[in-house]
Amino acid sequence: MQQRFDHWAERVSRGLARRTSRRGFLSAFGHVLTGAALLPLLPVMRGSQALAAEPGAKAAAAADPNSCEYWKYCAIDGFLCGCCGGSSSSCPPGTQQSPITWIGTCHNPADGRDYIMSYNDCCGKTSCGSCFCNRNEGERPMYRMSLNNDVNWCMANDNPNYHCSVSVVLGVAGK
Amino acid sequence: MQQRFDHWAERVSRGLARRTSRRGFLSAFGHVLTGAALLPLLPVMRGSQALAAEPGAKAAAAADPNSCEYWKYCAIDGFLCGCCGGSSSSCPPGTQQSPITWIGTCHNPADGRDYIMSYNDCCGKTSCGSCFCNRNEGERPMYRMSLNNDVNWCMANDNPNYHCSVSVVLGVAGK
Amino acid sequence: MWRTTWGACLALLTACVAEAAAPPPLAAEHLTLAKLPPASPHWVWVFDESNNNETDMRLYLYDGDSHRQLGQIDTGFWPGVAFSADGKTTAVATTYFARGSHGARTDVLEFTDNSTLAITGEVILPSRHAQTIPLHNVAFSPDQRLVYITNLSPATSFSVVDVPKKSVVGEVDTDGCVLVIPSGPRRVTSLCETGRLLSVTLDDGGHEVSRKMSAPFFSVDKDPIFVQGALSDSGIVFLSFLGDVYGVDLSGAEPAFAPVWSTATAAERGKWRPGGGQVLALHRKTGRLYLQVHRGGDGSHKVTGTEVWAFDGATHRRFGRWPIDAKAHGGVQAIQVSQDDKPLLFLMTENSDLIVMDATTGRQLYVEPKLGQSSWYLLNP
Amino acid sequence: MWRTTWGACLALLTACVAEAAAPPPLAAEHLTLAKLPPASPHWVWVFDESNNNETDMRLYLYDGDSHRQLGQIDTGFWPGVAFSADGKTTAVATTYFARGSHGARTDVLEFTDNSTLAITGEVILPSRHAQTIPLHNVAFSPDQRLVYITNLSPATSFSVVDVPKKSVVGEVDTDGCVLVIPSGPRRVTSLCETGRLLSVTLDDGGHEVSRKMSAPFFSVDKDPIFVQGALSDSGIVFLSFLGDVYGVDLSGAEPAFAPVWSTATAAERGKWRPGGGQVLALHRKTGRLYLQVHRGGDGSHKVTGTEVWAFDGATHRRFGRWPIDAKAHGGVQAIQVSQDDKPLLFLMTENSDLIVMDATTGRQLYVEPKLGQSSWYLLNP
Repeated sequence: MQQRFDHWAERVSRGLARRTSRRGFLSAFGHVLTGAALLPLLPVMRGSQALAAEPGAKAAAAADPNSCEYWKYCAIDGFLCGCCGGSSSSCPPGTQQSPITWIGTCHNPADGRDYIMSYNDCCGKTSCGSCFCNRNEGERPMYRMSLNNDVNWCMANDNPNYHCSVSVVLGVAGK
Repeated sequence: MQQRFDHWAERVSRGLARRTSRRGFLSAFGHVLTGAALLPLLPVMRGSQALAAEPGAKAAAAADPNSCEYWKYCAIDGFLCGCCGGSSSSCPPGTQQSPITWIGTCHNPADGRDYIMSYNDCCGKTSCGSCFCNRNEGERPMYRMSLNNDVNWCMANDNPNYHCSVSVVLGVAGK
Repeated sequence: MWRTTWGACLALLTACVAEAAAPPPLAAEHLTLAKLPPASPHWVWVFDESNNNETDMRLYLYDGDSHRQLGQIDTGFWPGVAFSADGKTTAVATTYFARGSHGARTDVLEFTDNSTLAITGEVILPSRHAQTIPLHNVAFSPDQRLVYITNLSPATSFSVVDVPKKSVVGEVDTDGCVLVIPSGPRRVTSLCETGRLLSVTLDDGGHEVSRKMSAPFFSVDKDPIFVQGALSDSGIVFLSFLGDVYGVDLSGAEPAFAPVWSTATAAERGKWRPGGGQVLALHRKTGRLYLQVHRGGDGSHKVTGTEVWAFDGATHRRFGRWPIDAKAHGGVQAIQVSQDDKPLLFLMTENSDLIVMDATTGRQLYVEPKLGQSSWYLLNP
Repeated sequence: MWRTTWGACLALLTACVAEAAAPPPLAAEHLTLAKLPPASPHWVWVFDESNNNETDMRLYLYDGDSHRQLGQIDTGFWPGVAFSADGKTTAVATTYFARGSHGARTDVLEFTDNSTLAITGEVILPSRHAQTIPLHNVAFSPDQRLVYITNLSPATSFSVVDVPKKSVVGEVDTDGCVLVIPSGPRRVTSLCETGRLLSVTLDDGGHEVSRKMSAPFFSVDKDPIFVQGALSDSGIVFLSFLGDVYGVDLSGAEPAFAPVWSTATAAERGKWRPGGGQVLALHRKTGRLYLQVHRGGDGSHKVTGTEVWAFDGATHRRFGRWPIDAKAHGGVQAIQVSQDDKPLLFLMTENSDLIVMDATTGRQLYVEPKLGQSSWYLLNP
């Protein structure tokens, strides 16, 4: 997990370094990227825990990657890439992954754990238009940029057009 | 009427002359523009006459310029400009009129006459999106260009983007 | 008797029909370009984010009295929008692609004459304008000479456009803070991750002269405020996730923070919450405040409203609690109020139905169904 | 006994739950780019004309077996679309504006690699490509070296693009005739207002060598044919407003016209009519013909279908008459059939519901609801 997170942070950093001053970069991303030690500061959802307590249909939806109720999508805002030719963690053919993301913490009812998620956008084609999904557990307004899903996270791509969104497990929260 | 039709034909011709060869222009518009004597060759609708025979709601709709059943719209295909800031014969603010058009013949139940209509598009802004209306009385496929409503009649405008459509009375048919 | 009358009627009808067939044919029409009527305070600009076709967002101009769509301004991909103080000009900062959805990116500030809805000019911008909701990301200076445009790359700054010169004259780093709220002739205030306000003063050339950071005025962790504030005559009013009202006076040398008050009673707090995309509207002259609320918990801050609450500006008394037919129209996503003495309240629902209400009584006056694809913001000069 | 068993079950369940809580946490995921599976004859390209947002039209690639959307090609404003004979390349001729909905017009032919859905190149076109329905307005030559693009200004012509050279090498005046139907290695056939076919032969450089006009083969006044024909192995099959079938063999020196036959019985003729946007599909190997029909009169040629009729290619016998639930899905706007030995029939409805049927039996296999905004055409290599 640590390795994966560092890899992600590194990739984000590399992507950003080409485009912005170090100062702007750090202020935009705040403490999130300064180290895994700060991860527990990320919000932990309540909504998804409530969901986990309910049986039956909701539990099934929470396990279906093409359902908006899928546990990994607790703060997603956009078209689910799984309905657009990708999956919950892959971009559709012919699009480009966003190097920068917003992040959140989602509760996985299957193992009872909270996970840190990276919500990447897939970029370079126009809006997919299928499976629109907007959930906001732990989402925060634009002044907390790294927790905000209202901005176009394709913004720094060569082609910043927005196509769809994925939700990638980075690791367990608070470990 | 004759004067008005000549004026229209002249305007169309002027618009076209800037953009195309005389030969292409004549072949595209065929006999329609060669003289008012040929006007009776234009199709006369049956559908609208059937409509005129029915009382009540349909008659009211046939008299309402923001209804798709308005008598003047018998071969229109697009957004009614009356729902977009214009009217049945005026383009919305900030758009440009198409100098070229498709034409048709519509029956006016209020006076029992058939009229030659010019279906102009209003151009230069993106699709209005309100009051979509598609009627095809006397409409013909693309190889009969001047009677076809499937092509973008903003095609020859400086900005050929399509916004909405109007239906302009040119005069009585067959007189 | 009946027979006679009926006979007479029939004769008359026949005569009438014969008469009706007699009038001369309709005159030929002339295709014209419609002119806008004079501007009305009951106009509202409906922002359609064209959710499934995001390169084709637009503003519809709608008249709350005649219930007519008066025209349209095209606004590209995730624009910021501002009106000049005199209401005569709309400025749109947006992104275009050389090949529709792809190809070279061009960011541009476009000016539209609100009396003709024709574009009157443009200024090419640095390709990093903020692509997000269209509120408080572009603003005119009060004298309309400068326009500020929020940048996000994701580094934060704002560009300064000199309107008469039609060029970008400066760019100011906002150190992670966002929004451009005009707070003086040449001052711009932004909202920061720390819960503070950053105010930057410029010279006439658009270059930074000084900056000042305020004290924190809300808790970003415990009860964050929405970025969608309502501009007041002296500053801005923010609303928190739990429904607390934060009035900020920006007219002095430093921001002055009014005492915080709650729109929810103790029993309602945390159970009824504001939510949606554009969460509050302010009638500036009276200070009346309007917001849409729903029953929901943490994480529901974008859930649309099932009721509108209306508050007196001075007493903070709730004078209206107006349920909305969310089943028929979808919940309330955006709220706006006209600024005249007989104000209209505009509600835009999740389904893009525009509800027009009397802002004083809450009486529903009209519903314009399906005005656009996903018309989720309502703008007013 | 029951008690004992239940107690054992409970104990077991508890054990299972304890077990379930024990597994190691999920591994971190890697964000990847999905790859397309190998091409399948059961793929169909769904053209969305994005009726309310016409600058943002697109093609969705859909798999009729897995019922998944596999990807998307963006196609701008009123494109023409063609596939190379080997199915590996999609060519899109379209119009873009420098400012999204306005600004300078650029017409361009874009090539997409159908195995990656990435654009591999473009050729700037004369700014007069035909902005109309996306059928028969762009075509590859059989050897894939040339692409023909219908122009309409409204003068009619077609541009010739040399694919290896990535440039426009010629433009041929078609004298009022429209469509580009490849009818030989270097021959293009167009449909004329007089009810004739114009065939133009080119040299390898894309320049006209000769042209020939056929005899009239249908009555443009009495019973016009739809422009939406179905390509056959030797030519094209057209359908008339009244449902007559006009088979045209384009493989010889001159077009050969098969005897006209009717899809309607004498009793049905004029009462049941084909209609919609894309009115017929042909299974080339068997010659089976499919069309959607509705009850309607003159002027109803764009009314969507409530039934699908299926005909044997040799006997012209109607072997299927399949009602569609037009109330649930809207009427049928477009029809397409896969070209393999177990063909699927695809129907696109007015509401953009995609209905997948067994083309042999008419059995409905699947309905994909609301696939796009106004997905009114179905394309196949």
